[in-house]
Amino acid sequence: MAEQAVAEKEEKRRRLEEPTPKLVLTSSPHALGEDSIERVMWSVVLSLLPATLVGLYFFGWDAFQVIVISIASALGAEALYQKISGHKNTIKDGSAAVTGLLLALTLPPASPWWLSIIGGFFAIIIVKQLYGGLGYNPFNPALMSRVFLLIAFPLQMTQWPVPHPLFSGIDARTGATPLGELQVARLMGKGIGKAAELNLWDAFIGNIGGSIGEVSALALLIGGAYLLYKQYISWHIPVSMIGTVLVFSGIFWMINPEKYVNPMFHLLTGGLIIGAFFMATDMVTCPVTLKGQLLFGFGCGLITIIIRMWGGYPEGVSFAIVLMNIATPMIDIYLRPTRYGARKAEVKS
Amino acid sequence: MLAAVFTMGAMGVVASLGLGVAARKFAVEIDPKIQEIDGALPHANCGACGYAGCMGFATAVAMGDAPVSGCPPGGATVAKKIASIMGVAAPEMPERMLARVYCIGGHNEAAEKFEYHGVQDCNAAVLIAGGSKSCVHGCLGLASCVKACPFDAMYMNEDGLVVVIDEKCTGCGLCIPPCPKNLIELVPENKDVHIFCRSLDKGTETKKICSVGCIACDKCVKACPYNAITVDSFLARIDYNKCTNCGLCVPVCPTNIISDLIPVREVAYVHEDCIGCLICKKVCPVDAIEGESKQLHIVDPVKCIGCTICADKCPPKVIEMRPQQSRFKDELERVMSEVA
Amino acid sequence: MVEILLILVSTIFVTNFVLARFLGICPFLGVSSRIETSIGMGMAVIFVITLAALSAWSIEKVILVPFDLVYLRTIVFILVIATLVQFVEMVVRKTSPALYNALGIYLPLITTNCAVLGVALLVVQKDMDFFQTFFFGVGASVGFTVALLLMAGIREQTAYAKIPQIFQGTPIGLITAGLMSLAFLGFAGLVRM
Amino acid sequence: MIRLVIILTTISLIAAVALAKVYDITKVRIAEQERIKTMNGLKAVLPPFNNDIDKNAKEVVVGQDKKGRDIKIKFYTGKMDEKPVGVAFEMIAPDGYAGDIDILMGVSPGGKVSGIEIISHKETPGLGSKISQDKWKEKFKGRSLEEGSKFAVKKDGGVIDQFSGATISPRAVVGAVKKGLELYKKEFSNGG
Amino acid sequence: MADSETISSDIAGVETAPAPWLDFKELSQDLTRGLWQEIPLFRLVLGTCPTLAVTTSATNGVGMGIATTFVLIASNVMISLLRNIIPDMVRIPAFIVVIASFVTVTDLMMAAFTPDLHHALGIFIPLIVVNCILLARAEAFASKNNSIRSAVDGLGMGIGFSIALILLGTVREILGNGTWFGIPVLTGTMDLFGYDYQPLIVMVLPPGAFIGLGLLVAGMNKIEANRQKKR
Amino acid sequence: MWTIAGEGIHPIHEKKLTSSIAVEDLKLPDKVVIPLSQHIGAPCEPLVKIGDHVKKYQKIGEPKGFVSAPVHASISGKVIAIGRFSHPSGNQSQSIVIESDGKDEPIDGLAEHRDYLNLDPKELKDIIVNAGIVGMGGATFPTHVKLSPPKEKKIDVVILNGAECEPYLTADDRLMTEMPGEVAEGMKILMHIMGVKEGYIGIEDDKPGAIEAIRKAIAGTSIRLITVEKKYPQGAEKQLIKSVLGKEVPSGGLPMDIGVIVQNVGTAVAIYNAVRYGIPLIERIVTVTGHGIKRPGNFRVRIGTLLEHVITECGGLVGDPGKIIFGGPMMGIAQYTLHVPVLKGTSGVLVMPKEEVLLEDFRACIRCGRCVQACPIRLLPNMYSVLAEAEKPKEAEKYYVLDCIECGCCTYVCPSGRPIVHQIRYIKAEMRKAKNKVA
Ligand SMILES: Cc1cc2nc3c(=O)[nH]c(=O)nc-3n(C[C@H](O)[C@H](O)[C@H](O)COP(=O)(O)O)c2cc1C
Ligand SMILES: Cc1cc2nc3c(=O)[nH]c(=O)nc-3n(C[C@H](O)[C@H](O)[C@H](O)COP(=O)(O)O)c2cc1C
Ligand SMILES: Cc1cc2nc3c(=O)[nH]c(=O)nc-3n(C[C@H](O)[C@H](O)[C@H](O)COP(=O)(O)O)c2cc1C
Ligand SMILES: Cc1cc2nc3c(=O)[nH]c(=O)nc-3n(C[C@H](O)[C@H](O)[C@H](O)CO)c2cc1C
Ligand code: SF4
Ligand code: SF4
Ligand code: SF4
Ligand code: SF4
Ligand code: FES
Repeated sequence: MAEQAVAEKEEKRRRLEEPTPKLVLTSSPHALGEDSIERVMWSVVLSLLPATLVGLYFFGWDAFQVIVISIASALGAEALYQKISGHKNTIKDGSAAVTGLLLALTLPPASPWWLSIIGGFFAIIIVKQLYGGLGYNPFNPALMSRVFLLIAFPLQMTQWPVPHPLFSGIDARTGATPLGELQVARLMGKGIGKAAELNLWDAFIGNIGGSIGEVSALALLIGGAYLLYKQYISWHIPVSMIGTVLVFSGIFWMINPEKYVNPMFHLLTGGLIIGAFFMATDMVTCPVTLKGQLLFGFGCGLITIIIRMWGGYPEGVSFAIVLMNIATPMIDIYLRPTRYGARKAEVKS
Repeated sequence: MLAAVFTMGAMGVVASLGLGVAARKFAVEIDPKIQEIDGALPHANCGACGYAGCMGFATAVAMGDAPVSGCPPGGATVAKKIASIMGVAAPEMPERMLARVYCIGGHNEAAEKFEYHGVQDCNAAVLIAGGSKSCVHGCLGLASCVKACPFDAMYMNEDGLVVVIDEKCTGCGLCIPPCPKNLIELVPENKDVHIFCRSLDKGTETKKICSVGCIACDKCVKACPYNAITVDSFLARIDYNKCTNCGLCVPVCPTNIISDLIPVREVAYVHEDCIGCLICKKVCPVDAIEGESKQLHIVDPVKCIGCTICADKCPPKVIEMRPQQSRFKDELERVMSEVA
Repeated sequence: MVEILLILVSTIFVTNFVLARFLGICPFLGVSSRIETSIGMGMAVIFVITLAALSAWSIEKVILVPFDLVYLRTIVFILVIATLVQFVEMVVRKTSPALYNALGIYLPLITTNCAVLGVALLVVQKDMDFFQTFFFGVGASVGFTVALLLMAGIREQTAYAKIPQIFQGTPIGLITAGLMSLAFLGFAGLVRM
Repeated sequence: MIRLVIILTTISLIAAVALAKVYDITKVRIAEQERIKTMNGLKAVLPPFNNDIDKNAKEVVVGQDKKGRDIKIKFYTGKMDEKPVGVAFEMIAPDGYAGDIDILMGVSPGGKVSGIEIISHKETPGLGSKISQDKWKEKFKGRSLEEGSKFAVKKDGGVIDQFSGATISPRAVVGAVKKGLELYKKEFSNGG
Repeated sequence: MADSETISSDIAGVETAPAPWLDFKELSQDLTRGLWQEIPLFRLVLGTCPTLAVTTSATNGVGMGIATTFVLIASNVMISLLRNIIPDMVRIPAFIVVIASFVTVTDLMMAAFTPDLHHALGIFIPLIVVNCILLARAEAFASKNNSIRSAVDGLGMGIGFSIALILLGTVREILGNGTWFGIPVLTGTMDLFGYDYQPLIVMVLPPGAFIGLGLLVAGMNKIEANRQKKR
Repeated sequence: MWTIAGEGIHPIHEKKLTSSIAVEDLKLPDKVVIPLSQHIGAPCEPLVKIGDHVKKYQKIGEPKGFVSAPVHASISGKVIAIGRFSHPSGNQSQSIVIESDGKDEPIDGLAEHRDYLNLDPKELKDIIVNAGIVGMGGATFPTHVKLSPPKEKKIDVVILNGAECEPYLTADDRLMTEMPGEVAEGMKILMHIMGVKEGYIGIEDDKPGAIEAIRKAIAGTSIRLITVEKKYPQGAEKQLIKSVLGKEVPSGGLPMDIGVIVQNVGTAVAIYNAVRYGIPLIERIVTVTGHGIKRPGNFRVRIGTLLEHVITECGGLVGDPGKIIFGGPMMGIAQYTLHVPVLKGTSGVLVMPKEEVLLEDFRACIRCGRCVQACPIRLLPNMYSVLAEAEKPKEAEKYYVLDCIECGCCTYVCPSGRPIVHQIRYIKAEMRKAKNKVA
């Protein structure tokens, strides 16, 4: 008994005299990956740089103004909201910057400054923060805001300057986007009109009319490839979305090339590529499972092509994506991965 | 005009006949009392009644399955209302109960044994080496109970301790199950003396890790005139059935963990018809009573700690507990009457 | 065939009853917090609206127009609908208790759902034929159900979101509906009618 | 049970009688309102007239729709002191941006447009919807088929303004008006 | 707790003691209940469809508000007069017949005297029948109270509903059209920046209706929260 | 490539710190604290009293019940205390403290068996029970229990788990490299006990040394070597079975439901030692590693050696320690005191310096789905995380939270830094609580 007392005393003396340094305790795992929201978001900004630069090259000062104001207003809206509501300021995490940049890239190059400001505020405050901020918004802020602007200010949202390479001395003239021309021809019952004359190479490098960031397929593919390489997006959505558009437009084109344009036209004009790589892939608003993402991409592609071929708008990418955003929770609920061991258990019981 | 009258007449006949038949054939009795009772309930949907939501309780009462006084948050007022709806006599309400949290070792009193990071919830924290509080029995301060309280009757203070707001607490007991350390109990509202510790560690052990832990010194046991305190597994506990709120144990506790929640105690006052039996003088633990045999005894209000022992023991029951404020008025009265 | 498709696409997507025509908003906001209940409500609505549209159409053609009683439309239709709903409730209860358990609680809600009367009034206003009426009724109610289900999905997800206090409940529901209807505008022009 | 039936039926009957009365009272006024509306439109597209224009309107079958039903157009002839001042009729432009555009147009005896009114349209608010602006409709006054290619939107080399970002709607209106003039020519080749 | 108590017993509108025929305090309560405590739409979220559909302009809001108020008062009075005659089983159909009659009267009257408004409100006039407020008031109030109180209740609720309609109509018309009751109010506001006012066309479209009402209800919640805090 | 079912992850590797360091014996401690509970199941009853003198290998704790295993003295000396002492699980546990007499004197009469493969399986199992052998892969499930499946479950495959997928740890690697023969013999005993013909050893392809050694040792036997992809959690029982056999253990079931038993390679060696030489389990190989320790390495450590002694013998700490972990960084348990003993299941001691311990607050789930893709059970960790945060643990049951093996992949990949595993544990604890309340 005495010895036990001694041993316990000894133990306690040691505990008191040489207390171990205060250690940190958490649940396992104790090793964590390196990726953070910041890294992901700023990488997206980086990956959009080529498209941004091409936009600046073709649309010059106007585009610059739109981009700067959009980003500033998105960041400003986020900061302002968080200041008023007393939440922690999160503009450093880069998600508002991505929203602002993507919004700018989907706007017409010559849109007035107030359009960018209204767009930034709508995206951040109504579509994102009212739902609780990053991660909780059911809809893609940049795209929802673009749709909002398109419907609120159809005039300003449908003025397309002809691309005029920087330092080329050519002045900005108003023109039309290839998809816009296609729609006019369609509505006037003239089949595909001049759309067949589109120079695919121009469309590939970005020498066509359109929103600041959507014109250059090349630049967008470079950025998309970077995101795929970094695994910030997976191939499922871009592939299924673009694939669906190509397949459907291909079928109709083969049936009647007089009435329907060829799939390459659909691929290289409008916002399909930027949408498929940068917007449908917005993780917050797309399904979390890969199966779900395939379905999501398919839906986006299908709606896009339906609107382009028969709808009231020349371009359907933004509507398609926000429409599929609506369905995302349902997809998540009904398309779950088959968990390990589930199938056999079901067979047995 | 005729066509209109005819059409509408036919519609009326068809509709009323159809519905009349339907209503008669498929009548479902819905007790209107349910609605009424439901209306009288506080609608916290807390579940303290043991039913699924207030509506469930209302149905049960109407069916006679639940007592009219079954809603703890509603208390006596609601019970009375329900009783009148049900046409029964207002019930005897059980004593009002309040939640008491038995730990006062906050950040300043009890050290942390490690730096905890993770989910900020007591039940999550307790999974990591039992929580970072050095005392394994102590409050983790992550407010699981606070979150569970549907009446906002609790909050965490800066010291990381739970405070119950007596006015708001309804005694629903919903804060009890979430506490991983079992620190919360419902205690009758009129019990005011509590030992705020639940440490089962040996006294010496406790002393090292917490400055406000029970060290099982037995002093309170000795001080209690009603044998209401016992020490078991190195912890003193009060038997509330025996405790009279006398408060004698409060000052003797060396670690100051016995609290007296009465803000200002009443003091004893001996009425004129005192028979001078000397008993009160004998029982007073602080010798606050003066008096000779067969003569009027006088309480020294300054010394009196309001323990009520004398009042209890006085054979003719002539000792009254009076609020302190009126003390001087009484003195004055007495002086005046003497002068007169 | 094409006409059926056009009616369906138009009523479900282009002029969705809830999101573009503003009919049936109360149950849309009220019953959309859980997917399960939305499904029940949707089924009940599909059933009742289709039936109501057909009965309204018949009454219009057989009684109101021949006897020049068009001004009694509102009162007659609503009486028919109210009776119909109760009658359906009765029949369902009698024939299929299981179905009754699934749909029963939603039936009374439908009487005061303006989508039902709305469909009835629209089919006669637009002078549809029987065939069109049927598909219009089906399309309108399926459109309602689709909107309701999608809304329920979003609501189940945003139930865990940190929505600012003053926006919780109805306000965020309305804003979500607004954003949904914004998205649905993408279908505009798909069917030119 | 009987009580039920009687009461509900009575209420229905009272309602029926009351409504029938109200309907009778308002019937005339409602019809009058309809007429005023039509007249307002006619006044806007025709030169001043003083005949009972809607009494002797002439209905002409101009074709059949898909289901084989007749498409009728009502021609209203306005007369000033018994002298014809113009004919008004409705045209539908099927190729609007978002659907049909209903136009009421007036033609003076010389085959010149005396005015147009947009009765209903579905064009985009802020874009195509500008076709309802008075300033724009003014431009149609005096246009005739004789002008040839000048009677077109500016983009197609004509004189009618289009709006930036919206050429389709004006084009549709111009097209319909032109068709209307042809129709007028066919029906009233003798000058009215 | 105290709050919910008063509200719940108010909803029921139960008469406890035989009340005097005219009690002005009670009447003023009946009136104000609809104006704030239970302002339909904002508090109860009933009658949303007409609200959203017709409030493209403030004028429409006024029109719809008056029409609904009229029907509310008239049917409330009628139902409270009939309350003791109507058997329970046909209560709902009987109420509906009464309500529908008044709605039809309104419909015909508007067609005759305010044709433009009638055209603008369109199908939503007959739909007043199913406006949940009407049946709710008939059930909860008129069928249990005398006709004067029912009239006042109908007036209060009607005004409350109208206020909401006009508010929403105002917001939507000003933002979406730059006018208020048809009068331009925002022209020139952006001249400073070299632009004319650009009407926010979505506001008169369905999305604007939903979002506008959502923001209004949130604003209402905010006001209420501040009031609660002060107390 | 043999690989697991779900995506899994490629976490930091960090095995180079110790992978080429041969196992050495740790200096004997002055004192050992031997907890009576070192396994899943009921704790033991002490067989000795304070003041008793005990010898190495002497049984000092007797199991109570079937799912339990005895404990043995790991040094010779005097019992100086029996009481509650800190246990690596974070709680206090009944333990026997032995003060060394410095002689390390074994008991006599250890039963040796040269011809062990001819022994009756029943007899072999008794030897295993008495040697106190429990699973050494971490779960410390009493081995004899695993080897006694109910009759209706016919076992036809034994798999030895040499995957060692945890970052940092190299104990199994060294064990296989240095004593492949023992591993193979242990496997033969296992197969003999279970009466099976199919035997596999699964090793991750980042251990060429071990693969080579084992290949040689099993040449000519019916044991097959399977090289599996280096991917975490390749070593988790269910994942290894999927990699090796392509079969999945039914959800909620055990490997034996599909006729499989998985044992750690260390367990096999312990079995061999017990059967061949009669040596009970009193020591094991521990990888002491991390950037916070002066002299990382693999050590043969006596059970009950205090952490403090281990650290001192490894040259002490470098700088301020941030976390000290028993086990690997993915599944291990962080310790708050140095007065905890090494147990039968302690495969590693990892010391992370303060700088390596990130302590940022976690943020909202951005629904990136990485956790979903990483989860080897293909669950929906994001849902658990969100439900835990919303305090709705009950709803997680619908999403099969109980299937989670707490491997940590989801937490590792989450860019929002969400403590998903912790939240899952919280959910499971709440569910247990609710169940107990009902019961
Ligand atoms: C949202 C949207 C709405 C439009 N609405 C109309 C419209 O109402 N009327 C119209 O003529 N063009 C409308 N357009 C534009 C046509 O698609 C087409 O681009 C335009 O008529 C060509 O005219 P422009 O040659 O003047 O650019 C709209 C375009 C968009 C994107
Ligand atoms: C309660 C319980 C009972 C078990 N029963 C058996 C058994 O009968 N047979 C068996 O082979 N394994 C059994 N196991 C062991 C498991 O299959 C598994 O090997 C053990 O949990 C350790 O696995 P791990 O290290 O992957 O976590 C049991 C485990 C537990 C927790
Ligand atoms: C995520 C996870 C990773 C594991 N990694 C290993 C491992 O690398 N090596 C190993 O032997 N056991 C590992 N285990 C334990 C095994 O699942 C299994 O319990 C063990 O191989 C059974 O052998 P034993 O009973 O001999 O310990 C791991 C378990 C889990 C849940
Ligand atoms: C691959 C990727 C794509 C993104 N796309 C969008 C986008 O289209 N629109 C947007 O507002 N934010 C986008 N974000 C940023 C972020 O997810 C967005 O701000 C959140 O939706 C706001 O909660 C994207 C982020 C990533 C990583
Ligand atoms: S403190 Fe506890 S007992 Fe009191 S109201 Fe809150 S939950 Fe109920
Ligand atoms: S639940 Fe228990 S441990 Fe947690 S704060 Fe409340 S009293 Fe303290
Ligand atoms: S810890 Fe559980 S949920 Fe997370 S990845 Fe591992 S098995 Fe999946
Ligand atoms: S990894 Fe993290 S942020 Fe991504 S879905 Fe999972 S929990 Fe959410
Ligand atoms: S007003 Fe309630 S559903 Fe339309």
